[in-house]
Amino acid sequence: MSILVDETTKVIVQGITGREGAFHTERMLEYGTKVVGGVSPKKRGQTFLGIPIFGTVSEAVRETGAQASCIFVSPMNAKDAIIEAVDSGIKLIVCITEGVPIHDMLIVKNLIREKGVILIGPNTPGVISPERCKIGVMAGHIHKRGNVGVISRSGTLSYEVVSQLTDLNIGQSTCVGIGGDPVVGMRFVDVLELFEKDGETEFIVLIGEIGGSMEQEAAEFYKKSMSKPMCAYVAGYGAPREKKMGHAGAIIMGEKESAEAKIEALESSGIFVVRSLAEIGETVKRLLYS
Amino acid sequence: MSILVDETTKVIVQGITGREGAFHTERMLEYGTKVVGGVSPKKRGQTFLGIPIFGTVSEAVRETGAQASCIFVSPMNAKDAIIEAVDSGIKLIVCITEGVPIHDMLIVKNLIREKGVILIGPNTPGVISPERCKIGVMAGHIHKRGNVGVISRSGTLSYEVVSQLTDLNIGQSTCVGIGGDPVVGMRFVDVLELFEKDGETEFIVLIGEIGGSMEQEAAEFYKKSMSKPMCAYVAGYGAPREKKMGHAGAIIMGEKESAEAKIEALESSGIFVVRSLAEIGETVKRLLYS
Amino acid sequence: MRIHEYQAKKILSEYSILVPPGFTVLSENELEEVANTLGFPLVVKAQIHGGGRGKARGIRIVRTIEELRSEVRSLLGKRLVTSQSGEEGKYVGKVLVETFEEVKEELYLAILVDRDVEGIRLIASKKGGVNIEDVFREDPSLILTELIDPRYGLLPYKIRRVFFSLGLDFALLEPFSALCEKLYRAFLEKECLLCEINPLAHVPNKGFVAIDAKMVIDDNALFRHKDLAEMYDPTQEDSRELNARASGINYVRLKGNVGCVANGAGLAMATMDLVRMAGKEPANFLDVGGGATKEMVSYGLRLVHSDENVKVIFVNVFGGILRCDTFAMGFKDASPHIYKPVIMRLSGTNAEEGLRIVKETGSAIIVRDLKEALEKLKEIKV
Amino acid sequence: MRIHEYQAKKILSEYSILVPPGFTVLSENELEEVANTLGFPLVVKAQIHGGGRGKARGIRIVRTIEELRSEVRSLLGKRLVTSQSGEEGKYVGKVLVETFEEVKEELYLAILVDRDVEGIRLIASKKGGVNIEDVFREDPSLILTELIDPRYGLLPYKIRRVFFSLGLDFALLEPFSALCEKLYRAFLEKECLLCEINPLAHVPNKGFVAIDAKMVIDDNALFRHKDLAEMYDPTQEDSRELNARASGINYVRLKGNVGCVANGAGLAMATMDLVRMAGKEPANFLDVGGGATKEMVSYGLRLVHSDENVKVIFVNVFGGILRCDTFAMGFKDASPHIYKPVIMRLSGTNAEEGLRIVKETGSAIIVRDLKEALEKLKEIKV
Repeated sequence: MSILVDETTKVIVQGITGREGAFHTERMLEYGTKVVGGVSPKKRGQTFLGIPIFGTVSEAVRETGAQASCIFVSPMNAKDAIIEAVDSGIKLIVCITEGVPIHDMLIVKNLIREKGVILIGPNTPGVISPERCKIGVMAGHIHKRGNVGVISRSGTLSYEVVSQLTDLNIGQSTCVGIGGDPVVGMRFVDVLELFEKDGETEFIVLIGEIGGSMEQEAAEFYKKSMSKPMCAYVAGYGAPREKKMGHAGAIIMGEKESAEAKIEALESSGIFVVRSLAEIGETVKRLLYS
Repeated sequence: MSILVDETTKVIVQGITGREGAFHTERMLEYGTKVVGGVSPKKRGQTFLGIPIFGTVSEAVRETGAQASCIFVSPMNAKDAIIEAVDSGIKLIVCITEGVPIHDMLIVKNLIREKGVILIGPNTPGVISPERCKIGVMAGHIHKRGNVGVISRSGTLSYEVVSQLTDLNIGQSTCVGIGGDPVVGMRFVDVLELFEKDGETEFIVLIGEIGGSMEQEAAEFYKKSMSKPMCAYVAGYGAPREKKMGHAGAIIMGEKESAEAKIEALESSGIFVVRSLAEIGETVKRLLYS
Repeated sequence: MRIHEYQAKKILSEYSILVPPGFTVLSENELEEVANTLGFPLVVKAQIHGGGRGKARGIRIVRTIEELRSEVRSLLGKRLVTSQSGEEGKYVGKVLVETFEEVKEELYLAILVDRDVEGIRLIASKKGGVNIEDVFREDPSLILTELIDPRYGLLPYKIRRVFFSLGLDFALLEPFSALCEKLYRAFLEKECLLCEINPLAHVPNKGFVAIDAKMVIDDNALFRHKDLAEMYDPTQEDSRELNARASGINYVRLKGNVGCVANGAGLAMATMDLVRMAGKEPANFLDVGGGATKEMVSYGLRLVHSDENVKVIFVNVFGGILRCDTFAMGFKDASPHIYKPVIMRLSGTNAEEGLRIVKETGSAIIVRDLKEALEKLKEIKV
Repeated sequence: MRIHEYQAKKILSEYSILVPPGFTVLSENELEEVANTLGFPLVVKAQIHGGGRGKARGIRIVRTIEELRSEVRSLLGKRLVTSQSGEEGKYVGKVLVETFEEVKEELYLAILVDRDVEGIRLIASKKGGVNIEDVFREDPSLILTELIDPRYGLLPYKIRRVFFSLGLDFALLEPFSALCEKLYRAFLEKECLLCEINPLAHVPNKGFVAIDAKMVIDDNALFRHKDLAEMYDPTQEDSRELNARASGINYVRLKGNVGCVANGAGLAMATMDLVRMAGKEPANFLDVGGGATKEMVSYGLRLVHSDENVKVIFVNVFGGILRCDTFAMGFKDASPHIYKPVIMRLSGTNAEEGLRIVKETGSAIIVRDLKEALEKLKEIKV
């Protein structure tokens, strides 16, 4: 097992003919992901790398039986693309697009909640169950199949962590980038819930950062509802207030949004917090085999 | 038992100080309904017939523990009043108001579905479980406690039918006026589902009319999911097309919306359809004791 | 509330949907100027509520000023009988004179409130220009629909779904989407029950043009649309129905000769049903309403009585909020004017007192219950 | 994106929310006319991004033309240092001169995107005129909030809930509701993250007046708001940060002396953390981005290098979409200009090739991994 995606997951790509969409569709296929169709209104009826291109998601779902979609459309079209996916019966949506307006996401988030669909992102590298399925833009080869679940708000940080794990011969069950925006689909707790239930996942690494309070939420959830060992890292210690640190969501708007406050919350829930990025791999190794 | 309301139901009245609201609050209290509070922003803090008046529904719910609300506000305020009730934790809303704009109701209906709250109406006489609780404007004294469930789109027609039943000493478990508008909260099927499950209800009378296709829906549901005996009456046989017959919802916009089409659907589902209003009481008596 | 084609087109124009250039004409004097401004060929369209104008010669193409004059003259101020107008026809108070657009393909586009699904529906068909219900009967696959959740609005993908099934050239996606969005905005902001463009044409070098337009507005929403309420045209309705409504009474005139009077819309319909059960035809639907005063009752009775077709009146009242004694007082007030036979059933609140008052007038055949009413209705010769 | 008070007030005015009459002044020449038009007393307000103006004498009441002149002169074209501006202060390019409103009670009203609940929040308090976070810390009961679901909008009952808790006179419910509805419309249509009126005053015979206003607009939404995008004021930002952004690089200047260069926002933050772990202070946050070219890399390195505070540069790159060899080429391009020590960690895609290129330049202390980087950072004297 793994969470969210596995070797049976059939995926379509919305925006398959754009630069990013085309490039990463090829990478996903190389990795073995079952990309069964693409959506691009303009190139409806054509094929791309042998994959049929449809004009609408509903058509794609009808013809291919896809359950998941990977979205590469422009920020102004992301809301429409996500809602189209929901409305067409897609159950897992991964939205790679960066720069989606937050008011659009507020609407989308309500729909997602109402319909019980899973959305990962936007502004995410995606999700990967190593050696089985990759939906997103992360480098596949740094991952290795195993028993550690990884959740992160940051793409590069998760690559860094995964790479440390793989170098130590520690594989991953599933790695989920929840996205760097203030409002995203799955939050930490949603992923934690799945990892807790997953038979394959034995240990969890959570990579947080400044901004919002998802880490506190995760800490609370961990204390109340989780039994698996877990460690965390929070980026942005000592970062200044009201300054956006790259990610739209990485901005400290109040005391509780600082890395310090988050680390305190995580530690007080019994989660081991790694202070140095250099030591995450080794920490996992130590905790996993102790 | 009964459905929807019983002697324990605590009710607030939204718009308690209006002419209609005040008059019917008094009637409900006389009937024994537990009216525990009223809402009227203007008269916040005052009392009416010994009942406290609140400025908001949330305040009223907090102070009285009410689960149900009876709405008498003006058509332009009905949407706000219904959503306020939902948002304040009210589980059963009876909206008496006639003339609510349909676009408002489309929004409300989506909310109701999303939140799983029960709405009766608008443009309804309300709901009554005889000798236990009455939320609405029907004359209480024509009702009698018993085992027949009554559902109707029309107020006066349900009074007529109930009165025929009571005259024949046949009591009612609960009588529900679902309202005469094109878009209403509970539809026939929603009420039928409750009657089917209700231990007290042994027989059901459904009173339909021209317009829409709720009767067809009910017929289908009856065939698939119901076991209790039932008879029906459909008003407006031979009515002209595209002419509104009093109720905003009583207008034939296509073949299937005619009384003829509805009667055919009901009969083909095995429901006895009474053609003459004069014979409903006797028909129920005959079927109930056969 | 129905509005006229020219009114609907004016609203569509406000949302920058293209309509053929044209003028609403109230008298022949304006025709020369209109013709000079627009040029020929022109189309003359009688402005009445309800369809079927084409076959009834309510829409005519003209190529000369003489033709224009004579066609306008033959319509303006007359009553036009169509398949939907009733035999008395509809009064033509205005004609719309428009540039005649030569179109190859006629499409259909509408947005409406669908009460069965309790939502908003976008409907399109490549088979426009005809009655959409006929198209649906003949080949439902020609009709494409999408449900719109008003909380999320009309999203682009819904339009694409419809568009692809229409089989239009891809280059038209953008203008078609823009058109749908404008129509949806009009539909929403004007609180319509129906916004229909039929036929819709794509005219090269112009774009999509609404050749004909129909709008139905929610009566219940008119309180917040003064501008729309002013579009109401009383000439398009039966004057009796109009007067009744002004008095707070729901009245619909029918073709039979048994006048009906009841309280409550449901009971009023059931009253008509009883008349039919007795083998007779109701002359009307009449609901005096739950909150009727004796004045309203009296007015309602006289209104029904005044219908020359009416031979007998069947009164069916179940007293509730309108008490039987109040009704009886209204009947008493009206009774000096009533000479046609009245079969009266009075039940419910204060029935005894009501019956006493009615008996005093001596103007009614009182029946105990609906069964007896039915018998009397069967007996009576009309 | 922050906008100035005068810009926010202009937007509020468009939604017919009252603001004090006033003029934005760019030079002293305009003052006499402004004073003649408005009359005294007036208030002079420095237009800078960020709060704390009051205590920093950025807001001054004046009663004569001489006072007005001297106060404007002392602000215009200067840099104002406030508790939030940083020590270098913020440039005052414009001052707002407004009628001074004598108000008894200062309220607080705001609508914002609340990311924790992923919704929109209406916030009101009878304790306005001060920092709302302080109010919250001292007595949270003074702050009233309601969540707004954008699918259903700001409904009247939500406003009533807030209103009753404010303890205002009932007669103010209607104007307060109207104000909230206008503010919500502005918030929604301008796609704000925050619309704040603080203080909000109720002025008899006028109504509710926005004495001060703050608006933050979603950067990601600016593509559909050209008018708002034009309100951007580059003078309010660090010029280095600005230039970096123009080159597609995320750069935030900090106070330390270890320059940081990384790819990816998360890794850039973590890189700063490592510097702190080593007992040093980062001089900046810098993310060259995932899709960086060698030109961008070169630019980023030179940018960090040009900061006079920077004594050493720590490069931390994990190659992915940005490959290590591309990064190294950028480093090579920049290396002739770089004389400060560079600690470099290069991992991930094409690391070997990248390291080879970097080694050739001879301008970097290459570390194998983050651990070694940490050690080197600890060792180095800055």
